[in-house]
Amino acid sequence: MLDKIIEKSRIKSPWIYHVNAGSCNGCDIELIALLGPRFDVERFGVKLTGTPKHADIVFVTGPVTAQTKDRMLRVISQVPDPKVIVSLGSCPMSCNVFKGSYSVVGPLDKWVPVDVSIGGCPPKPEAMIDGLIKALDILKEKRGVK
Amino acid sequence: MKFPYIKEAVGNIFKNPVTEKYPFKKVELPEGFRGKIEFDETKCIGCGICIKVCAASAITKTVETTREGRKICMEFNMGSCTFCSFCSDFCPKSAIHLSNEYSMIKTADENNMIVKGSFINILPPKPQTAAAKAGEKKE
Amino acid sequence: MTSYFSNLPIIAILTPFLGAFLTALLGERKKLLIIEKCIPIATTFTSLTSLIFLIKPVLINKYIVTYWMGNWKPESQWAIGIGLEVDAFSLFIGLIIAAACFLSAVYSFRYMEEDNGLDKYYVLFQLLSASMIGFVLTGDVFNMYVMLEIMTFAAIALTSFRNHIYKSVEAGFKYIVIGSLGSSFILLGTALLYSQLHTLNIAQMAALLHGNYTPVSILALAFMLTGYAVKAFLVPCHTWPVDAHMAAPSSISMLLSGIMSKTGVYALVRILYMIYQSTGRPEMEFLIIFWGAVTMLVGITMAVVQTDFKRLLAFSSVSQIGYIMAGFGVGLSVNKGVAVVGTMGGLFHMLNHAAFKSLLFLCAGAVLHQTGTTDLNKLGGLSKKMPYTTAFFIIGTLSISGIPPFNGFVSKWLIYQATFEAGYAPVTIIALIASVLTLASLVKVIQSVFFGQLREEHKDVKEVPLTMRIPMMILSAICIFVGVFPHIVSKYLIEPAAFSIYNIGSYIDVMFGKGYAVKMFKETVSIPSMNYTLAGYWNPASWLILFVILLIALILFFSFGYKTTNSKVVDDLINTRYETFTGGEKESYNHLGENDMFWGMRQDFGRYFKFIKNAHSGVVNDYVLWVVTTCALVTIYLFTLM
Amino acid sequence: MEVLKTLLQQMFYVLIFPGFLFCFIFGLFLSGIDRKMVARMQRRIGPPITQSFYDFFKLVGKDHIIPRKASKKAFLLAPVFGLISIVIISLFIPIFGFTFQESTADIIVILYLITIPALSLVFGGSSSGSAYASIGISREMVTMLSYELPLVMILLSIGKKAGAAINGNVTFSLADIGKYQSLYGIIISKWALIPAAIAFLLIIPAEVGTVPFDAAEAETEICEGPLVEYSGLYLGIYKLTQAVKMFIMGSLFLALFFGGSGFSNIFLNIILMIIGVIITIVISVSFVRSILGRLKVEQTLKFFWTVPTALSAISLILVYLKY
Repeated sequence: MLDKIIEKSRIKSPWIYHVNAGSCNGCDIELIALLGPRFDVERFGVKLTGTPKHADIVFVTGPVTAQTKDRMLRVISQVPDPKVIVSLGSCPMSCNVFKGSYSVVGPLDKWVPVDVSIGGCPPKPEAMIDGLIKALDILKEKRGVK
Repeated sequence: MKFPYIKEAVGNIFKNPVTEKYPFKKVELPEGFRGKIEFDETKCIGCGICIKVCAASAITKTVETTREGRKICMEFNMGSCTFCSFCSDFCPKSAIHLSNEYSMIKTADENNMIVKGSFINILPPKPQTAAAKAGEKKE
Repeated sequence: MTSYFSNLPIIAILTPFLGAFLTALLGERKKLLIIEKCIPIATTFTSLTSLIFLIKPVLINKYIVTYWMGNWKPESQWAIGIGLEVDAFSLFIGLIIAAACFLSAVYSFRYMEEDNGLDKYYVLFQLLSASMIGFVLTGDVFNMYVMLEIMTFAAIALTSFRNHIYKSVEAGFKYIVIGSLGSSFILLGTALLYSQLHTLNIAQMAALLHGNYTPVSILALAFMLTGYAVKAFLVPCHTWPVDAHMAAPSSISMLLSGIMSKTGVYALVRILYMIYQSTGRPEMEFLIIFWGAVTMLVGITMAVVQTDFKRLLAFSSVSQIGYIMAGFGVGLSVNKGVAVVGTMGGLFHMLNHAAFKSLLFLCAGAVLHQTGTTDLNKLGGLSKKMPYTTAFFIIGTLSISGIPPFNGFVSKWLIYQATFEAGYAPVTIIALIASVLTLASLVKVIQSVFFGQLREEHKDVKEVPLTMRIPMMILSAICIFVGVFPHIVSKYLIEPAAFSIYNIGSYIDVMFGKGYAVKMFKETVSIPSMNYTLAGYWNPASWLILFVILLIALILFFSFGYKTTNSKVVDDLINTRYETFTGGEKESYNHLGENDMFWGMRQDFGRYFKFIKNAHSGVVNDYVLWVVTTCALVTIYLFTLM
Repeated sequence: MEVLKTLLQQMFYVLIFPGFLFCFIFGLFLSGIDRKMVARMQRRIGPPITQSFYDFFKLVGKDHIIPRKASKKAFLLAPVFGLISIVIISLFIPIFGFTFQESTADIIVILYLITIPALSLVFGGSSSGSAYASIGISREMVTMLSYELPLVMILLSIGKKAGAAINGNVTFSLADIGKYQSLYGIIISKWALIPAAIAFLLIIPAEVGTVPFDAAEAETEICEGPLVEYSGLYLGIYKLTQAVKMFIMGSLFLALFFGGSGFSNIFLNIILMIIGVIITIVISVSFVRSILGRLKVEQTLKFFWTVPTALSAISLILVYLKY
């Protein structure tokens, strides 16, 4: 019975941690816009946390630059299981216009298993909400069914 | 010690919230919204201007020569597109149009990031040289 | 009262003196060192047991044990010889002293093993413990002065025992200057009293001095007050103990700050309550409460900004003495109900302060013994290597800041209630703020010494050997026991002691035969009723039961309730999952030094802290100037108001 | 038999009614209402009321990482101590004249038991060994220092006011204060103590640690301060302690200022207390949280040692002059 409650509550209260791997802050502002009155994602129980140790869903933005790569990897490794990694915008997917630059070390998939990627540059808040909902389904499978 | 927003805060309790209940109520987008690319393959002539002009080099063109002509396949990778709509502006045949489709989600199982379109490009027959034409007339 | 237990006090005093003589005889031979170490333990143990045997007659049956040196009985109700007089109050302090000396002897068995010249250490140690017990048990003012001198000089020699360190020699010098200044004030006061009353016996003095205060005796009171203020670390003359405790070996600084301050307070109480019978005088009450409050505030505000472990503890013990003095100040008030609560608070806090302050100093000694330094900036993360010391230190911190299940709570609360009911609300508020500041300063110590990051040079630090851990264990057990069962302690220890403080009549009669006091006082001395309508002890026992029930319930619920799946993931060193979160950066050495803890508060009260810091200039003549000004101020105050 | 009955009753009090279960449910329920009200004041929909339950059970389900640098035992025991002492306070607070833990002086016991959760936060943070946590600790200590002064003055003034009428001297027991209020009308009606009530309302957010005064757990600056290394079950316990603290401060405010004997029936009293606590918390915590930004630590200290201290000093002096 407790397991069922925990499963249900895991989807009802996803806490977000936002990692900026060198992004142009376009996606970051849109992500914060989600928490505003217009797109209020707190109704899904979402909360922005200060440390990776409290997080369930990690939002990564920006093409992974050489400087941020190992820091991002260290931070993502510190997120307790079950965790879902969501990439925002096209930069993490394919380093967008920064392809081939000396300081960009390739899309996020090269370093971290990305569960959900949300397209758009920057993705529309509604697209982010869709991505979030899909991430919640993945979060459910990540721990529950196994 | 000035306390802003006291009146607004108290007033807001009795007003209904402004949140748009997105997943349950669709959002209407402004016209001219640069969303996902729609590629009309009939109009496209495979000139490749869009590839040259795309900053993020998100467009790739693959050509295979088949029996009835050259099959040109244009591929738009929405994952690396910056939605600047240069391609649709420069396209001479206006074959590329950025639609209102904003929700592009790629997960392990479904991936609607790639927009493909291919057409067969039948080359006009080469003008035979005068002799070949003459020969053909003789038969 | 000449049955078997009347010569127990003299045994308690003399055995350590004999032990001191014996260890001096043995000298510094290597193979005799083990014997020299056991002698102090044996002698302090015998004096402790002899005092314990005194508990039944004195504390329970309320006798007052007297012993005339050389059997010189008083001639026609006039004291000639030197009399020992042990009533409940002096036995109460004596027990604390004897127990602490015994624990310190056990502690220094292994603590002093690196030092050489240990026979001198043990001689001085036994002199110190014997003179302290002697000071508390005598009934003769000059004998008190003699014991005081032995105690002071033994303590001075022990402070600068490690004379290869400059700061201990400098602390010894500072102590000798101000200590002897204080003793000379006391001697002056005693001489004036003697010239006035032609007797040195406290009981006789109390009888003769009743009511007729001549200017000479008021001047004597002023000198005695200042002299004993130096001995009891009251504020203007509190500067020498801070350096002395920092420099002395920890087993001695435990005695210095935990116990020697009590002897000063004992003397002050004896003089004010017994000899001068100034209970019920509002101006005397105001002086003592004001002095206590100032000591509280200055002591703790200096402690918060310290960077040395033992110096911080010394300053915080100065502020705790302020609590005790405030308690006894209220004890002098006219309204008897409140006075009793004040005395009880002061007494209880004396017991508690001796317990947790000695515990804290022993932990400091353990840290010093293992790491060699007590500078807060150079220590860190010792809790992994020294778990026991950390646990004991946390118990000490919680009890000193008065957190409920521990012993500090009961006595501090008595003092709050007493000061508030006596009409001194600002003092209650200062007391509470001081206790929160004490907590803040000790949390700072815990953070920079025990938790935080372990330094490389302390990698091989081990836990303290067992003989050092036993005294700490006993002291923390006392802290917890007294905290959880205050009724028992109060009924058997505190109430008899408080009763005997007010019981001047029988104190005198026992020495000079029945009816002497009545003849001198013209009316029987009223003793306030002890069943104070205190705001009632909250019975912590039920609190403890609840605590245990809930703790078990929680542990059961969470351990069986849900098994977290992969807590078995092995923590290999390269796995960054188990590093602390520092924004993704590699874990560089980031130990928050102790001075960054309260920089915010230091900014706010910048002027106050600057003034206080350079007031403690460290120059001996400044301190001497302060002591003399206090004496002047007290004399002026007494003459205007008495 | 008698001992068994009292033991069972004690167990019931501890584990069920004012004890663990009631605090657990009502605390989380209260923090859900608080988040909803803050959202509504910012004109957004806000989370469902049961959001805090979901948060707690999700945290129970997550696995907890114990950092390599942390000293394990203190790290794991600190939150449990905080929760236990905060639940035990709830026994001491009478609900409209009905007291559970019969003890004659519980104001000072409460005053000290309230410091234990803040202390457990400090020990937890310092044992986690992270730099953010140590900065969080020093801020937590300064905040604790700042609100202790006015809190004491308020309790002293109420104790004096109630004590003067009940037993001629100051009283430190909430039961006497309740009796006083049932005889002479609720304390809030005595104009001498209205400044003290306002000062108490200002203290509640600092005690609970919500936005205007939560420099110790600032998510943005020092990543949740002492809680930075906690995850999973132990973070859940800390969040639960914070929620229960909100309930405790609300019911303490009620017991101190709106005491007296409410209705005869105990259940009506409980409902009245629940409504009262909700209103107090909405006014003092949610409302202030939705309009104010976070203060720096020195500003908190400066604020608390000027405005609430002055207010409580006024009421202390007025009570002293027998108003």
